[in-house]
Amino acid sequence: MSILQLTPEEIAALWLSAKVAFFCTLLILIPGVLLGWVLARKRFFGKALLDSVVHLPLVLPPVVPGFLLLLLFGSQGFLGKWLQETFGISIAFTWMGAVVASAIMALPLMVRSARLAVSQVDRGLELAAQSLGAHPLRVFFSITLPLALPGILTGMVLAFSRSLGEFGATITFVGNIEGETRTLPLAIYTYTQIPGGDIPALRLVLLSLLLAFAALYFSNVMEQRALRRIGSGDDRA
Amino acid sequence: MSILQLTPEEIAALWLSAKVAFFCTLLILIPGVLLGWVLARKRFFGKALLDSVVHLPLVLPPVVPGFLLLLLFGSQGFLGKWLQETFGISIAFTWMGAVVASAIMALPLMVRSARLAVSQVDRGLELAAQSLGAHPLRVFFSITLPLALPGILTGMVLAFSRSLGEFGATITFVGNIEGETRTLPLAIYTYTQIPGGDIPALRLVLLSLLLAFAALYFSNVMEQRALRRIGSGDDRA
Amino acid sequence: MIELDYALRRGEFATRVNVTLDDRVTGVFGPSGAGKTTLLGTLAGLVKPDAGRLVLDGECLLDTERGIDLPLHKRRIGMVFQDSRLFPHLTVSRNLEYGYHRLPREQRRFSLAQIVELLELGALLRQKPHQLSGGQRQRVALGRALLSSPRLLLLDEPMASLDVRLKMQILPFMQRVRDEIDIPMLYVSHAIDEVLQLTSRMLVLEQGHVIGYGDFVNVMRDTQVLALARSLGMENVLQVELLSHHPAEGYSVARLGVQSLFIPLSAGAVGDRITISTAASNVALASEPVSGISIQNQLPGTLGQMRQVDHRMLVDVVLDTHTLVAEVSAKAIPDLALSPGMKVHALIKTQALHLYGQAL
Amino acid sequence: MIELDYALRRGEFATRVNVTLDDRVTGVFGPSGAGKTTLLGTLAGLVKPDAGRLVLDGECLLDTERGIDLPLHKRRIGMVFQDSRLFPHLTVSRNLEYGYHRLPREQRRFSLAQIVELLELGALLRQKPHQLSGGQRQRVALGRALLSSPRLLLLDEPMASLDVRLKMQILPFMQRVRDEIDIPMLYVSHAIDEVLQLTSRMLVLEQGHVIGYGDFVNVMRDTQVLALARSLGMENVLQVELLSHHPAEGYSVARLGVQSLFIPLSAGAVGDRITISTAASNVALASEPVSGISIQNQLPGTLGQMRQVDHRMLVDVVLDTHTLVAEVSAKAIPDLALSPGMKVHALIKTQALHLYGQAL
Amino acid sequence: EDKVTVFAAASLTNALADISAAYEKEKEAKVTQSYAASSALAKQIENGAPADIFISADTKWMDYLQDKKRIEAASRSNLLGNKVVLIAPKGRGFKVDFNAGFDFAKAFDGRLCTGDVEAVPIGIYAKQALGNLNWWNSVKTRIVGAQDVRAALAFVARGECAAGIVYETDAKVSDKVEIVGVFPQETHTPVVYPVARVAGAKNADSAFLTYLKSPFAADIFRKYGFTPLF
Ligand SMILES: Nc1ncnc2c1ncn2[C@@H]1O[C@H](COP(=O)(O)OP(=O)(O)OP(=O)(O)O)[C@@H](O)[C@H]1O
Ligand SMILES: Nc1ncnc2c1ncn2[C@@H]1O[C@H](COP(=O)(O)OP(=O)(O)OP(=O)(O)O)[C@@H](O)[C@H]1O
Ligand code: MOO
Ligand SMILES: [Mg+2]
Ligand SMILES: [Mg+2]
Repeated sequence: MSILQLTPEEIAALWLSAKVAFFCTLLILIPGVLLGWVLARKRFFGKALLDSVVHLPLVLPPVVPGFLLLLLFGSQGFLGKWLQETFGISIAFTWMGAVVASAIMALPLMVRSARLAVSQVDRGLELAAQSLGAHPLRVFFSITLPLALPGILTGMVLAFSRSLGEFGATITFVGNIEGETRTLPLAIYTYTQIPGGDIPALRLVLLSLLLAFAALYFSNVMEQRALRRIGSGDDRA
Repeated sequence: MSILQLTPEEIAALWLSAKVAFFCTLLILIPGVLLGWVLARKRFFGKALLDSVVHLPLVLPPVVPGFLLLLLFGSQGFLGKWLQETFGISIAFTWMGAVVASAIMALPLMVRSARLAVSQVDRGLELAAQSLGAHPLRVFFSITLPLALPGILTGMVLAFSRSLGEFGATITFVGNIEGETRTLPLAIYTYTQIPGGDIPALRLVLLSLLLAFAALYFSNVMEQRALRRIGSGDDRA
Repeated sequence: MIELDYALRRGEFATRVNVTLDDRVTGVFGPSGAGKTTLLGTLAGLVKPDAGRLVLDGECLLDTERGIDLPLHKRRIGMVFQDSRLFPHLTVSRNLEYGYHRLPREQRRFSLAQIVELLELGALLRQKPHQLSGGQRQRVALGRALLSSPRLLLLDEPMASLDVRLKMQILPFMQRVRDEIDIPMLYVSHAIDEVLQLTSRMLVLEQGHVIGYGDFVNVMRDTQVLALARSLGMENVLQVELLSHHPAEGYSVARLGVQSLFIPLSAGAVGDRITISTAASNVALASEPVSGISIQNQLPGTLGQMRQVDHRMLVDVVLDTHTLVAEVSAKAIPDLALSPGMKVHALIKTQALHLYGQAL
Repeated sequence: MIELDYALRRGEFATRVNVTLDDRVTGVFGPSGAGKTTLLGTLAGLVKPDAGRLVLDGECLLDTERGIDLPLHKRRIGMVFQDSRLFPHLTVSRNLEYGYHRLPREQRRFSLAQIVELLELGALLRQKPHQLSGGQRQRVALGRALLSSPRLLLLDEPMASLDVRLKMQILPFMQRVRDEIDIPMLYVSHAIDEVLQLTSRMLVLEQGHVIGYGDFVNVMRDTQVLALARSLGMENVLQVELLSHHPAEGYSVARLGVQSLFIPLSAGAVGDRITISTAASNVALASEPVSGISIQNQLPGTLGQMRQVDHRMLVDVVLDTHTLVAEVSAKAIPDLALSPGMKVHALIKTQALHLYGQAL
Repeated sequence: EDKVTVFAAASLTNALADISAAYEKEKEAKVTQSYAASSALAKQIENGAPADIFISADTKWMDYLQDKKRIEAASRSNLLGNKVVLIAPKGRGFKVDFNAGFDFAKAFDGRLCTGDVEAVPIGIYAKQALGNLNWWNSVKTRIVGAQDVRAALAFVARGECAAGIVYETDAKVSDKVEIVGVFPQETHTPVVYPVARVAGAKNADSAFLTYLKSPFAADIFRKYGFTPLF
């Protein structure tokens, strides 16, 4: 099974991908759910615009958001300068930059899922909770959020998966630096550029799949649990 | 506003992108909804595997699915040969191939959304419909499907958007042929490959956005209508 | 005929039912959580018992041993749910038509117009379920189930949230369904008198078990069942035979044992046996026959057992074939010198007798 | 005091309510679709009227003109919904605690244990709502609302799907809530006698409009309202004053005008005015006082109007201060030679009188 | 009507587009062009892409197809050459001596951008050159690989990288970078763009291939900074 014998570089890529995807999911969880909730429940001026902006990364070829991130977070960029001056950190060319790149690409998936889930939560229950004296904030955390959980999980799965597969924005924003930003897709890309790189590429593809399956399995278990909590499991009644 | 003055090639790319995204959405609508439904409602051997396979295109760098499509649908490929012999058509290097490429990339988004939507349809209503003598197939079309509509629309928006932004799989599978497979993302890429291409690239980015916004607007109108139909609009009660 | 034989355990709740229902209409009673909805659900196929066998008119619907499990939509069992379950995306009229317009013409037992008129749904036809009030929703659900012309109709507290006027209007229709169209029904309701308008046959459940099945009068003999009935003011439930009708004067005469009884005008045929009831509080006692009084029924009998229940004094009046329960004030006992064995007359106003099991 | 003044149009349905409720407990009646749920929803803040003003105990909850609209969670108005609305992801005990455990200790009016015991929820605490029967769900909803200790409690047919035993158990508790804790309530129910156990004050709605508000007795004078009441067997609703109690014998004596009336033992204090009712079918007529009979109340009066309603003969008996309605059989009229102006005695059994507005 | 399909490395986009336009006018023929990474194009041709002519950005992918007998070996020739240059953001140039003794690592602060050194042609040339100059070990941890040469150029133009290694053609057209120096020819294998006819090409006519080697085409290639090798 020498095809499964991993080189240290490949192990590093695997580990990096897992780390990036994990933090990407974590990073967009809260803003994603909040945006989803706002879009599902609120009416305000500029809602259509916000909705559109959220979808941007999905609509554009990944290189474009990657390039925009470079403009923003680069050493000359507005946010990049601010981060550098305030915290002394620079995320360009670091794994944190890879997290940001895939987070931007995955955000629309998270927001859309959360929005769908929230919009299907029974308003009547939220109102009932409020009539029991619960502040809307508490209602959100104690009623809306738990009931929207299956959808939020879906969003997280999509985000995690997208992050695992993200290539264009990442390489454009943070480059392809071994051990720092060379995630599995970048490593796979590298192999595909070399004649005869098919076999090692295939090995990395399998590795990606393994990681994705693990995440999927975990999320399915969580989802079943969430559905069972609200009593809409596989029961016949 | 000479920046908005489009060349005939750019108009062709715009039109092609719209066409590809439209047919991509159309192509995966039925399989996407069916897969979503199966994953939400059925229990069977191999469900976990199917679930994973559906997510593959999301997890892999787009070049990989593109390359696999090339292997399958190329003139040497299994499906390519079959199509050629049976129908005398070849989809590789045609706009139909671009549709297939972005369909594969968008499928997981469609399936996940549909799955989430179906799993939130009240089983009780489906059972009530059956008790009125409706065959499960009729129940699916008359009850499950309309109630899952907001989620299916979400899936369609995500699919359409993803198709508009799809680059890696498309260029790998069907190349970058003007008027045939050069969609907006590919045209943008082409501009980034040449000196001084930034301004026209930006123009195409804006064009992409316009197309995406139109699609989003349309879908939002549809979604509001669907939600109003089932009485969970923005009403306070 | 419905053969029910199933066992089911769900968490803390375990139910084991084995009974054969041989009536066109059966009332199902029992306290909250007794397993009534579960019983209906099992029949309809919504709930799958752990083990069991269900046979409806000779056709086996379910047999876990033989691996038979007829799918819901082939059972043709209509159900009106406690929580109406209207289709939220369809208008009222589409909801009503759902089980109807695919039905072969010869299987249709009502016309849409008929149901709409009867349930006063005309003004609601274009509404969506979320625009309906609770009572309106339940009426639509009832109409929808009826229009699907099932071979068995299961009703789960269908009128709990209807106002009295509507109840009064719908009940006769349910009676018509029972009499004319001959759809067998299982009717769950906490309002015994509501059910008694449809049938005197009932099934009483408690904690998942059948504690009584049969004619109301007989079922009521059971002490467990009686306790429930007492709290409903149904102490006296009698089967009588119609002797004559006097429409002009608005009464009928019925035979109770060897005695004649004036009852409100009945629609039954002479010779029919019908069920009547009255609360113990409607039965007065007199030591002698009383004249110059509007109370028509003065039945001679003997005082039987006397007992105090809470604050109430209940005394049995033993007639030749039946026993009546009268409630008297404690004060009346010394006043009338009541004691067991004493000869008394039981006085019951014609209007205080309720007739069941017939059209209003 | 609750000032309600609002107008609202929803599709075909238009409602316009302008009434000030000055009672601790008010019953809300009306046929299906009259706007009862809408009224409660408006108060709680679930429904936003097109225009209006709502004032609760001096605090303005809503004033569309002045742009005031107190958010739901600040209104502190508890509601028990027709469709229970339990939180599906929380266990029964978490549902109960939802409005409770965040409440400042001094605002808590019940303990969790108290409510659990009273509503018999002990065995259900760890269940999820989807595992409950319809009646169980409604009990939890009731407990949840009570535990949030609101300053106004809105009840929308809270007991429609409860069995009689539970109703009987819960009603006294509702009475305690009313008496001891002094939570004002609006109570929607189709069962008038259920409501009358809590209050004799009521608001009657029809097609979105208030057709009656005030004491049940007065409201009943309205012909529209009367029609509804009649169908409920509530023809006689009387206010009486308690004169004495005789616990050993199980009765009390009350004053009706200048006459004394034996009624079932009341928990009220001597001097209290309480409401009692009885159906016309419970009132018998005699030309002379009758002795040797268990009927304690024999009220002298004069025959008034006589009329036929459907198959029923209703006759007025004019007492010195009140008028009773008696139902007699058509046959009794020639038998007793009944005619207006004739002196008669109205006979009512002690046990046939229902007491309202007090603990059982 | 004549039809010819050209698959060419993406960096040739402008030049080939101009030449094709002229050819179309002159010969009343149709030139279909597809621009992508050489790797993608080679794989597509391997899988039966309807290409007549393939222009690769390096020899490796042309060799790959030749091994697979997917090109007509006889028709293969080196079409263009290019130079590998060291660049810096405009105004931040530094002095370099292209010999092994020079301490390249100290010559600049920050990162060195180029194409991916394993996969992207420019990156491979860069690695060779750095290796031959004995600079590789001291800077390899500071190298940022980009998806392609244009992306590497962008990194330098934005000032994210203090230095970059790109083709001369790219460096010349950006006014945000300056050329610090040209890597000596002997430090890397020559940069050549080989061209060949695809095996079994439907369009047997080599008119377009001939046209590509015409003086007119040479002028256009030169205009975009390439060195015609014919
Ligand atoms: N969202 C809505 N849109 C349109 N009409 C509505 C809406 N909600 C309620 N209605 C209508 O408002 C009227 C009053 O409804 P409401 O729920 O207040 O009645 P109700 O008195 O509580 O009746 P019930 O006793 O049957 O519960 C009904 O005719 C109903 O059809
Ligand atoms: N999915 C479930 N899981 C566990 N227990 C359940 C489930 N569904 C119902 N039960 C329990 O089964 C018992 C019977 O429920 P059922 O709905 O049949 O009662 P019911 O007789 O219809 O009562 P009600 O009159 O209150 O509607 C209840 O104790 C309930 O708690
Ligand atoms: O579509 Mo991409 O640019 O290969 O991630
Ligand atoms: Mg039930
Ligand atoms: Mg209501």
